[in-house]
Amino acid sequence: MKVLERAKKTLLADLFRQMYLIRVFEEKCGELYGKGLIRGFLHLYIGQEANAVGAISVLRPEDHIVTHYRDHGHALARGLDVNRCMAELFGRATGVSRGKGGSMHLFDASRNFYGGHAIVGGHFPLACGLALAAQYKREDRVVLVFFGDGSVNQGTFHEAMNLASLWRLPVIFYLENNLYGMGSAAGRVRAAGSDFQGAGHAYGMDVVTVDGMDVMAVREATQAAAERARSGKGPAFIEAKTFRFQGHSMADPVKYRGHSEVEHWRKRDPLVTFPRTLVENGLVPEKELDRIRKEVEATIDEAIKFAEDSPWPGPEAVNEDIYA
Amino acid sequence: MKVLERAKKTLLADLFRQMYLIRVFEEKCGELYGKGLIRGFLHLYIGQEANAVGAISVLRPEDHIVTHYRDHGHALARGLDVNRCMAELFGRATGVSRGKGGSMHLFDASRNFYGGHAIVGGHFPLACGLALAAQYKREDRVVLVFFGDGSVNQGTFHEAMNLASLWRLPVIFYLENNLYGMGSAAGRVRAAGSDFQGAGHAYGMDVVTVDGMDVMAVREATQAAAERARSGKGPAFIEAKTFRFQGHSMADPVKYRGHSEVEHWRKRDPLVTFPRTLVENGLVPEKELDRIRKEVEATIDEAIKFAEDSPWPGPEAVNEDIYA
Amino acid sequence: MREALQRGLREALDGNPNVYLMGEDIGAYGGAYAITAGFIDEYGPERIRDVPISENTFVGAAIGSAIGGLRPIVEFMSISFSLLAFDQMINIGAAIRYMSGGQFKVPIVIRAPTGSGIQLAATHSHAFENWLASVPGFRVVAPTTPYDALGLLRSALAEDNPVIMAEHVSLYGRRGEVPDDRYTVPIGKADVKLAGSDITLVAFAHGVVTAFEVADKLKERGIAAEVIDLRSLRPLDMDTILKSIAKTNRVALIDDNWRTGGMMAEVSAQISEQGFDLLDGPVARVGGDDVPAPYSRPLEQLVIPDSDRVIQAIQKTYGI
Amino acid sequence: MREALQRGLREALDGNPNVYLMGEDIGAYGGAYAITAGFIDEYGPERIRDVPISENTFVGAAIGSAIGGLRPIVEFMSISFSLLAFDQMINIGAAIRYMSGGQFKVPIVIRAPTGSGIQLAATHSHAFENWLASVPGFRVVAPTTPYDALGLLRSALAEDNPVIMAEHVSLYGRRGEVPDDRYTVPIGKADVKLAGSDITLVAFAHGVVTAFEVADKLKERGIAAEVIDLRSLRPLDMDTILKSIAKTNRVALIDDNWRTGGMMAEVSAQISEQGFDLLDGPVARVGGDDVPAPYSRPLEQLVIPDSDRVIQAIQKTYGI
Ligand SMILES: Cc1ncc(C[n+]2csc(CCOP(=O)(O)OP(=O)(O)O)c2C)c(N)n1
Ligand SMILES: Cc1ncc(C[n+]2csc(CCOP(=O)(O)OP(=O)(O)O)c2C)c(N)n1
Ligand SMILES: [Mg+2]
Ligand SMILES: [Mg+2]
Repeated sequence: MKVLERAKKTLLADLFRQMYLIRVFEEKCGELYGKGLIRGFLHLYIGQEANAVGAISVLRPEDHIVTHYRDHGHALARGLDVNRCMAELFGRATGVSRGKGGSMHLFDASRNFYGGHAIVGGHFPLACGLALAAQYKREDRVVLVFFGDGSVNQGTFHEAMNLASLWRLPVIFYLENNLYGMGSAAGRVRAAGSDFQGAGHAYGMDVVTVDGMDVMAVREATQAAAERARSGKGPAFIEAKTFRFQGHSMADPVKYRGHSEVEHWRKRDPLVTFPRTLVENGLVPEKELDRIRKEVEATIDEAIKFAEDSPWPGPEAVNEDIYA
Repeated sequence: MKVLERAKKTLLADLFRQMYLIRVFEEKCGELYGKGLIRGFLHLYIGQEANAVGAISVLRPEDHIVTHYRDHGHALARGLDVNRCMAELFGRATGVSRGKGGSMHLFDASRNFYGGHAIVGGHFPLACGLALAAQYKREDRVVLVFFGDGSVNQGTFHEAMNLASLWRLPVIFYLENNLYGMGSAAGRVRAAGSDFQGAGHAYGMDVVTVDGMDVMAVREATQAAAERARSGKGPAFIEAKTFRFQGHSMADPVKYRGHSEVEHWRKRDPLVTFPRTLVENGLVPEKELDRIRKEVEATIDEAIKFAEDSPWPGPEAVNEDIYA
Repeated sequence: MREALQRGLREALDGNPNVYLMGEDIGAYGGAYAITAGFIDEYGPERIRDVPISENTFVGAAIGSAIGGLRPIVEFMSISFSLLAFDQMINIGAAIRYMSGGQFKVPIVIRAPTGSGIQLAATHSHAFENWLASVPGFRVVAPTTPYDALGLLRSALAEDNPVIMAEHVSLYGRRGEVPDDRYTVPIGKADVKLAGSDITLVAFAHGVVTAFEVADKLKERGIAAEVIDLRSLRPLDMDTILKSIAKTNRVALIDDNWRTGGMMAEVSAQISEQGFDLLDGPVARVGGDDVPAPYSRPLEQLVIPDSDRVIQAIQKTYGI
Repeated sequence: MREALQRGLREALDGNPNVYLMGEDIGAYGGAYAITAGFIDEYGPERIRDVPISENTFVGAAIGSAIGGLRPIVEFMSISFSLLAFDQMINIGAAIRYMSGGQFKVPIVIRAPTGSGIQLAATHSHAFENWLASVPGFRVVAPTTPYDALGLLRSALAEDNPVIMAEHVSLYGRRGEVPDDRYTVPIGKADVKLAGSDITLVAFAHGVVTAFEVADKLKERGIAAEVIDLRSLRPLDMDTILKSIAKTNRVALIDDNWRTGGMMAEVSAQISEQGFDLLDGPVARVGGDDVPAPYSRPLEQLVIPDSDRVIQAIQKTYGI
């Protein structure tokens, strides 16, 4: 609560706006996938919004962001153009990746947003490399890398943690522990279980655990991590406890977990709890939230229209962008 | 001392014999490499003998052993035929691997000796797989896998530790921490430094540290680890502090470490300390040790002769052993 | 094809207690392409083993267990992820028998969904079975029909060597006759899927579907194409191909994957070595574009060669 | 060749502060093949970066740093270990520019000792540059002479794309003229290393050494061979090859690596596609045996094709 009261009201409203933008974006994506307008693999971020929004909100424009295939939330929180994100999912020429990447591969160099990577664990080295470049050039930037509980079992996690810590690279490792990697509960595929408190031990790194359903808590933890990374003390590791409300991807029948577990987490839906807190504490009036909701919904409708109206990439695009 | 006194004198003499066998074998290999009779990459085990001999001496014949390219010591301690080991290094048809593997790839299925692997970290999965087979078939076997401090930074280490611990596989992870991986001091390439005490933490595994220059201490630690693994409690992890007296391989000019460090460790040479203790405590008389020395030297001379007299593999061998 | 694979896997599990399945989310989730849906309830978690996301190690462990006497069947979620496991597959799976002078057997089947066409973009669409087919120690098969999938799987399970089975993602839903008996399809035998006398079309997996479209279109113009399905990429059955070319004197090779350095480069080279005099003109090789797979549907469709592209190549080469 | 590489690396380090070297034991140890011996004293540990044994991640981090604005030169100890890093190399290094619609550049040079001949057996002797040469997004070079090594390295460092430089281990000690000026050798141009009119020999790296032996032996019999060194495996310079064949009407391809699916399969396929009418007979392709590399010296020597084997193939194919 203290944190909340200290925050500017416009900031609070904006955090809500961003989370709601992601939520509606994702819900629409689900529908559009059903209609065949979005194809390939589609992974929705519904339930995890507080992580992307909270963590990215404390970064500076010059900081770098790297994430995995469940990337819409991170992209939108980073301020990537909503129209062009939607157009990318449609595979249109106006998409952020010119239609070549699709849902799993959103990129925007102008926002220092380095993707969108679909090989689990494959983006850890990239995060280290970007941080190395910043360190080498004595630039004051940090790299924020998002990853899932399942990716911790990949060898690159170990290798990258070691490298980042050894070289004191300015990386914030942000684990979105949503308790499942596809159908595998974290504790079924990880010897030390679903709690990642000890996952940094072998690299001399402490793990800070945070409530990933609480956008303000996420902000605080990320702020501290960024300060640590910026000050040359080396990487930081945050484990956020969160949950995806829907299946892993649109192909997932979600047979591996029970209704009650989902219900339990839905009670903590940041899109329910955060606006409620704002209203109950008189920080942002319901009317203002409603105005934001309408605005966001219009934005998304417009994005869909933009995407639909956008041209397909022409045949010449096939052979472009291979070599610089 | 207590351990020593409880041990049978024939056992003590035999431990000495084995260590001395490895020492002389390795010294001769160094010479033969200089003469071009052994080629490729050659990694000597000199200084580390107490590890192979101590650890393997407590195993049962049905247990499995997997190791890396610095494998002569493990092979000889496992009782592989000395003649055929030497012949392998010469590339002869009589070699344990028919001359196809060379120094880095010694194998003997009849002794459950599964190599000899030259990709650093590449043998961890194999160890897990052999253990899985034993567990699946409800066989009472354990797998002992030797590896170096450098290999701990490889992703497969992390992946295999997790898998072994998750599935409670009967594996003994035996780390020969000789403080260097080629020219890299362990602490220069590992964030947590040259002490591996915490390396098992993230997998729920304790690390037992042992003096790798003391064959009796190695025996005790490995015995305990084997009991743990056999009892279904899952893998065990031993870190042995040890040292290679010579370069990484025959190509190594050893410019990365000082003379004094080597001298410090040479004082703890198991081929000096162990026989001294045996004699001083009246456990094995010097005369008996001398007899063993002569016998071993004759064995090695014979092995060299055997190798030299052995035929080269015939051209038909090229296309054999590819498919079963 | 899905049902045929399921039948083969069930047979294997039922017939040999040392057979087990291993892969990411093949248990409760049922597998990325639902090949093992329901298996966990029938066979339990010890035989339908979910693994952590650790490709190099789980495949390596499966190989190790094969060396230790089990008969694993491993599933990759995508052959793209096999890149992470190339070390274990090639340096141990394919080489340990040789390096040890023949002391070990590696009876493992590695199944890998492969290929493009469902808009998964550059990291999930490429086919690497041609690379694996150049590795001595492996056998590599790539079925097109449910019949072949089951028959080849049975043969793979009778082998004491590592067999890679590349399963094209766009063929899982494909239907076809599968007899009730325990037939097998030998590894190393190509199949004449359509007889013809004017031109030989060589393809595998999804390329065979394209080849049939080509044959249909050629037929309209009175040209009888013979369609050969390689089925086995290693060993390659050049005899069947050469016999066909001896008859047709023309050949077109079709492959969805990157054209440069693709499977058909080897087939083309062997044809010109062994069948130079049989040919009326050069080998017409049609491959996918040499680009990372794009997501966008029209682009992806441009990259994968279709029947028109093959027909153009045939016209250009042979003037028919 | 070692000195030429050293000179190129020093130039790069001296000329651009964003150039740094990264690899296992390239610092205090001096590199597995002593290419960077002494560099650490000159340039310090920030620019001569030793890394932990973590191939996938250190190569991936180098790629990331290139995307982030540096110009890394990475050294593998052996191209065999690159198998561990294929994921990063292919799925990010070669693909990120395309996947992102052209937003990023990846200016990285990856140097990898390759090939057999020094008895390192199956896990350290194979050449995978042909696989990498089939990946769009990469450029792949393979120098034979010190002159080419330096010239190609300079060109690689002027590229904003990932360039793989495959360095054959048996060539490091090779000597040759290297002028003092800042010449470059363009990537994508083959080199006629010996002019001749009767037969074209196409090879790269150690195969060129064999080709010269072949040419010598043919000369004794009055046959003038033209030796073409590919130098660049991607892009391939077919023009130079075809121009030569137009003159000689005969061609033999020489490669040390596994014959099946090797680099020369592609060259052969392209020759028959583009030069079918130029040839008096089939392409004579000579490759290494399709076996995991054996340690034993006589076996290893049997596996690597020597000049006699090439001459036999030429005789068999062309009767000369
Ligand atoms: C190397 C690799 N292996 C497997 C996959 C298939 N796959 C995609 S996402 C996923 C689960 C990842 O789970 P987690 O890291 O927890 O992230 P989440 O999806 O929960 O956000 C798997 C197995 C992949 N894309 N890459
Ligand atoms: C994947 C891989 N990377 C690099 C090498 C080269 N190499 C061989 S041994 C070695 C050092 C390993 O050190 P350590 O694990 O400590 O074992 P030690 O040699 O000290 O016994 C290196 C880098 C290799 N063989 N495999
Ligand atoms: Mg997860
Ligand atoms: Mg060591």
